[in-house]
Amino acid sequence: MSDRVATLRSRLTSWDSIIVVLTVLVLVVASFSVDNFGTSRNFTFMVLDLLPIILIALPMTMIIVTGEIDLSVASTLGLTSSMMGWLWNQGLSIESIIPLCIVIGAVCGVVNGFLITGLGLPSLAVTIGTLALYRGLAFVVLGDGAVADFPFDYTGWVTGTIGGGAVPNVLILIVALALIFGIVQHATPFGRSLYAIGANAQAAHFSGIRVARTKFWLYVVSGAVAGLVGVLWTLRYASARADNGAGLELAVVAAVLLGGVSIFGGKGSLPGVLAGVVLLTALQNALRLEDVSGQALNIVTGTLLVLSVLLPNVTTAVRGNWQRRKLRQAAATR
Amino acid sequence: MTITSTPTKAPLGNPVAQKASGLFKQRELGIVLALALLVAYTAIDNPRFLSGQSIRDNLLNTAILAVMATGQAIVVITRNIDLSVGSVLGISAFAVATLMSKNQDLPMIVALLVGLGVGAVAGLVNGVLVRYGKVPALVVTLGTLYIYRGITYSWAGGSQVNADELPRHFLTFANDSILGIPWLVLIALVVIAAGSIMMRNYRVGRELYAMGSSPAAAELAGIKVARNLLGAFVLSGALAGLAGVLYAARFGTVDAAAGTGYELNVVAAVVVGGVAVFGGSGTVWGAALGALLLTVIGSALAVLDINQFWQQAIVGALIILAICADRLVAFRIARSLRKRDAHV
Amino acid sequence: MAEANARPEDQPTRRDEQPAEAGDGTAAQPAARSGDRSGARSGDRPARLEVHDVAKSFGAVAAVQGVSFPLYPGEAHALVGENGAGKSTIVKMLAGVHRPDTGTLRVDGVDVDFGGPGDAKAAGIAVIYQEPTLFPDLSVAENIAMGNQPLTKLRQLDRKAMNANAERLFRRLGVPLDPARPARGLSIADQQLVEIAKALSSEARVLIMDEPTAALSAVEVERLFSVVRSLRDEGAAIMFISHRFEEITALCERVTIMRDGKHVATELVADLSVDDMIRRMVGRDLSALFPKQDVDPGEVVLEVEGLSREGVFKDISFSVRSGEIVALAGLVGAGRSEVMQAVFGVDPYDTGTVKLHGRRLKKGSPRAAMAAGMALVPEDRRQQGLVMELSIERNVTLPRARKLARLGLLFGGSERAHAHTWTQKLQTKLGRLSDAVGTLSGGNQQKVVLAKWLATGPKLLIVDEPTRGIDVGTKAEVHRLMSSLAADGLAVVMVSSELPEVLGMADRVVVLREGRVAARLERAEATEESVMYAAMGQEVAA
Amino acid sequence: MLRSSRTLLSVGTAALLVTGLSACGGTTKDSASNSGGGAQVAASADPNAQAKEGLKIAFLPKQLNNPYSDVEVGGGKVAVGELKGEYKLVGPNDASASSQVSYINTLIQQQQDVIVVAANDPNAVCPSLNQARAAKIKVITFDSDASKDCRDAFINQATTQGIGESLAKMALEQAGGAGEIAVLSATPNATNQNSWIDVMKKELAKPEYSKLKLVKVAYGNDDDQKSFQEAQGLLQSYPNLKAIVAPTTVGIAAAARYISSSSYKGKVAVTGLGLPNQMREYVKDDTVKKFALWNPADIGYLAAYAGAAMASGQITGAEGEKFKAGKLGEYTIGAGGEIVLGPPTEFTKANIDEFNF
Repeated sequence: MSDRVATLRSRLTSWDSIIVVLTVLVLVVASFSVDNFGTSRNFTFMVLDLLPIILIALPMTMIIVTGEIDLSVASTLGLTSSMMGWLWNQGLSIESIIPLCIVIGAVCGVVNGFLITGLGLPSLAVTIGTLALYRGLAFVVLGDGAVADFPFDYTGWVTGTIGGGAVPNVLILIVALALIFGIVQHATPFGRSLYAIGANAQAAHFSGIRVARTKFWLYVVSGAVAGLVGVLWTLRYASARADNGAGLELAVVAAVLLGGVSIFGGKGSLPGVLAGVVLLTALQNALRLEDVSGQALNIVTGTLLVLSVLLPNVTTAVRGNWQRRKLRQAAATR
Repeated sequence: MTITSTPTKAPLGNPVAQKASGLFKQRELGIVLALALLVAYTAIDNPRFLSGQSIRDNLLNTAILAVMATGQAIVVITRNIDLSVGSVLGISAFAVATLMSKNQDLPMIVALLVGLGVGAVAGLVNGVLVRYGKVPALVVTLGTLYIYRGITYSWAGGSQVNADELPRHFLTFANDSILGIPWLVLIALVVIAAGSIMMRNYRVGRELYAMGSSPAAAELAGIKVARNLLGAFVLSGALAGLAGVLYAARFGTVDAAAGTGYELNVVAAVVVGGVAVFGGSGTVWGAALGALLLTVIGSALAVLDINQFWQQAIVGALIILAICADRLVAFRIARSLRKRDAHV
Repeated sequence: MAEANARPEDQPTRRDEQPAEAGDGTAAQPAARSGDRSGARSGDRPARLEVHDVAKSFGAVAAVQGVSFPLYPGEAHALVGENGAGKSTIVKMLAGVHRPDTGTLRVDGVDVDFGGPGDAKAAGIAVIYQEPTLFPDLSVAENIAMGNQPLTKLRQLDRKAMNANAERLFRRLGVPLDPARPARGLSIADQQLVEIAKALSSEARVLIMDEPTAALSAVEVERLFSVVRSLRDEGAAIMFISHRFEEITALCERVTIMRDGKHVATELVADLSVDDMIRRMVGRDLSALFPKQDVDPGEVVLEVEGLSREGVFKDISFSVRSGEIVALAGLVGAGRSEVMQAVFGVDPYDTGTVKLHGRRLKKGSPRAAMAAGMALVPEDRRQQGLVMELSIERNVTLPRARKLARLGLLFGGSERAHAHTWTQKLQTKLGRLSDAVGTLSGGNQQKVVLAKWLATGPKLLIVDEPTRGIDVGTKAEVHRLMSSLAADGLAVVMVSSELPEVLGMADRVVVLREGRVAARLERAEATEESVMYAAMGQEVAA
Repeated sequence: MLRSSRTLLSVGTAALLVTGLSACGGTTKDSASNSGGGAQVAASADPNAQAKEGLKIAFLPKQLNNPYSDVEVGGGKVAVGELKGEYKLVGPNDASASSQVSYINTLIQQQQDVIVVAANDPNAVCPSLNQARAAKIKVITFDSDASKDCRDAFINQATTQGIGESLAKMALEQAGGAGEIAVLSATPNATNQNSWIDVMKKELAKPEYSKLKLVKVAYGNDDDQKSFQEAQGLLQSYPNLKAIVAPTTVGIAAAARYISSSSYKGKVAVTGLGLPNQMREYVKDDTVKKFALWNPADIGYLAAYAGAAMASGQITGAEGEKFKAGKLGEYTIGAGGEIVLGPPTEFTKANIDEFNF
């Protein structure tokens, strides 16, 4: 019984629950104090704004939990967007382009995965390399041009809502994918193995977990999701461009870390990450409605990011100090 | 029980081990070679690529990147990373440009010192958060990348400092030469040389390598890890600040977006230059060579009339090639050492 | 080495006549006595280093409470205790890594407060840690010189002097290492030797060695001891921590015994038998240490034929039957662990076959080995056996997660029940199953590793150094467990560096030397001499 | 492992979900009818309607901190003041269409009356602009147009023809009547620049330009540093170059800065479109003899008046409608909702000090 209480308490004071509470708080406060924040139209806008970050964050969370990183996602997005435009110009049907683009994203992931697990190169360096490479290829494919004449059936679906109501179409996609990734990460043997790999890859290997192969597939999935987001991005803005999504990788990593995932691997939860993404998007949205300049958003994002790791560390340190002082006092009076 | 035995290991001064340490040096040689090939090819296509003006332009373009790469290399060698350098460049460039436009008579040295100072403070914040906040460097500097940029934007509030607002001597500094070497290049050379010597021949440099090679062992060895780490971040910040001054002098027009995205170029230069992202190995002058190689590729593409869109892709491929090469070298060393130790 | 069970109980057992607080008494008495024994060596000189009533807690756990003892110049002082007794915490306080919560440390009679390892070093304290602490990217010579590098006039490094210094130290230790080579890739034994050279180079006045011999061969241990003795004779104070009692008797004059973070006694080594020491460490009497029961071996479970890996081992063949314990003996670096890791599939091999129950196993796949009924309790518990940050239950269920899943999904309940069953079976002492496994003591961690693998229901159990670094009490439990598992028909392969363990537990011994099988000995043939003879390939001098 | 392939599968399924949304297989570029664009309610104009006060007019330039657009919106602010409206300026830090969309969405939520926008991508902002128009917000584009079907009017700084001709004329003058010239443009896709360069090429084909040879069109991406390096590259590749024509303010400043600090000063002329404040230094040190530009402040000013007129119901954006734009006088809406500001001004050493923008 006391076991449960202690577990519960440690769970409630962990950063990923704090972030969930913080997110709910921001949503509630903003709904009451910011004009036009709580409207259904604004809800749609917010969902559309967080769509790319939240989808890419799903596999990114898994990758960071295994102690690796994928900085090439935004460039993969750009490359698929470029390819989508190019293929469309070649006269392919949109129905074949979309799966093809997801495959292209997956291929980008295969390259990352091979370099990292096959050759054993550090993922940070590899994905900085492919970040430049994929973005470069995107420009090679489409130059600085844009392809815009995608069919309205598709572009309209991405920006539209279910039956013209308040629920955006893409929300179904977000919920479905988040559920799948959440279950895989938190309630399957595969998910368990991710944490073991992140905390101690050698011990995981000795326990029969196929470390390299697991990581390889994570990169493939990450690439495929980035490809899917590339398609959605292109359709949302009705514009295939090589520079689509530039810089998004930092926003995704920031959101994942803000959600309480340790950059060293082995720690973190998907609900925390989802809350992190929502918190960032909601804050930006609310501040923008309040006419706070975009510049201030930078400061808020950065500060939250640093605090997400700093605060838990500081509380542990303070608690330790307090305990030690108590011990000293006890020793002195003895 | 006492057992007598004669050692069966190889004698001292084993040639394989010497060859292994020789392999370390080949890394920088590889970049020099790649650079030479690239320059030769481009020059054959267009001899003007080797003209004085062209060489000068390439060196000037490298200078800013190389100064930042020096600081970054030192931070990366300690098994950390500083992603905030682009934003530090921005804040320093804007601060110095604003200062100089308001005080036309301030000498250049003041501008340089202010830039160094602004950067050092920014670096100190990073260092303190990493060391005393126990926050990983990647997270801290990703955060301060946003924060410093945000501060610059808020401060600038959309304004811009134009070339005509800046004092003459400030702008000409970028192009003036001493003994035929532009000031900018000279400053970069001094920074690289000082960094290289410090890292190679001074105790503190070796301690920085030790910290990156094994952080836990460094603590146990009694190395002043906190002081050194703060020092490395302050240095990286200060050099990014210095780069900000050089940027302002060279480009004349400074807005709040100056240096956006530079961090990736700097990290790329360092990685291409052979500094391992997990610390402990690589050299400052290797990183500087990396910066030179990246810059020359850019200008060679323009001269060779290759679609400029290929540039980024080539840089990306080069980074991957560089780390693959490092891996290969490390693998070879490991194998030669294992063979040497093997009893079979 | 075999004293543990061979020595008759000729010494009367002393109860803990001196409680922990009596620090002054313990300090004065042995000092006087050792003065009697060795003339001017310690005499009435003040203690070089004194630990006075120190305490240290981590969270709610009190690691060390009220411990006091002095170290005199010119003496070698052993510190013994079970794992978790607080020895390493004492070492870390002396090294300046931890600061005592209460109590004081004194150097030459003056209170000191170490702010970090640098301060301890400056006070002349050098420490050789249990786990090597080298910088893999730096050269061996730089590793040795780190912290007090020789400098030129311009305050630059003097690399020549540095290399010369390293070479001088290696000559003194009698090891042929190239000072210019990088530390990366050194064998554990060589790393330990570099550590020792490092400590020697600082010309420390206090040398603390935390299990420095764990990875060394007998020759290297003897060399180390002769160097340490000469340091001691030059007036340094030596503190020596080891689980090998024969080394303590060979090197040390006095011994301090700790139990559960408390000081038990400080005595002359000559006054205590090994059994006395063990009894005081454990606080109770122990039954026989190595209780392998005789079992009639069944059918062949594991067959290894012609296994080779370039540069590591060559042409290894042996087989194991059910109910049998086969020991792989040999010196450190002979390739024993490497062979078993290749058998389990963690490492690759070049040629040869591994068969389990007559079926050939896929190369390099631990998963295939597990599916066929193999389990490996690895040598390095912290790096290979456990994921320290994960909870006890997650560690226990790690290799079994797939089996525990329903429709591919895992829910907490089945994992918890499973983990509960197995930790109970092995009598693991733990707080909550959701605690990180790193919070357990070494012995209990080893039980978690055993639980994790026994839960998979193996037919063949490979144990690599099953009792390394765990306390005497748990050691006996582990041995009893292995014996009863074999009696139930399990085939066991045991890699061990402890000869008594090998001789006591094994039905057959396979001795490896330099990556090849040097001898195959039946239980009756296996003696200390025959095993060492095969392992060394040399004449054995008694 | 198995699990991750399943994940892959589910991702694939999700993709198919998207695919399956259009039951009719095979929508291609050719078959797609460009049905985008919100149906705008046809309204009739009342030229005599009362000009409303207190109109909320928001400016959304390509990005903040761009000196050129700063001047443009500055003119807008003056006009909004004259109109007694509420002026607002928002914008992204990067010139990307996606960040602009977020700002448009915010402006819709804030119920502005007029959005004056310089589109970063003619199509990407369209859905949002149409949502704005559906919410009865008037959309005026300036500087860089959005698709015709998602804005009400476009303020054109000058006619394409006029600028192209002017560029060709200045190039001839500066090159001394003969020799190689090169163009340093913005991005290869910049609509404005490309149409000017097209006109310029047509002009160059005429007999009076026969001695001029356009050797290269380089792109500096409207990035200061990139433009600077492209200028370097041009001179290395074409040592006989007589003039660089940069039809973009960033490009001309960067090219002038490079030339003025290099050994090419005095040998290679720089001309094109630039801001007097940025170019003053190079005009005075004789790197640049002559360049041109319209007054950007007037663009913002005109846009604000056009928006106000539309929000007051005086105009709808149909061709031929007339409205008054304060100090600039009366304007007539041209074909496709375009409103042309007027001819560009040429700047030389003699007159440059009269301008401050």
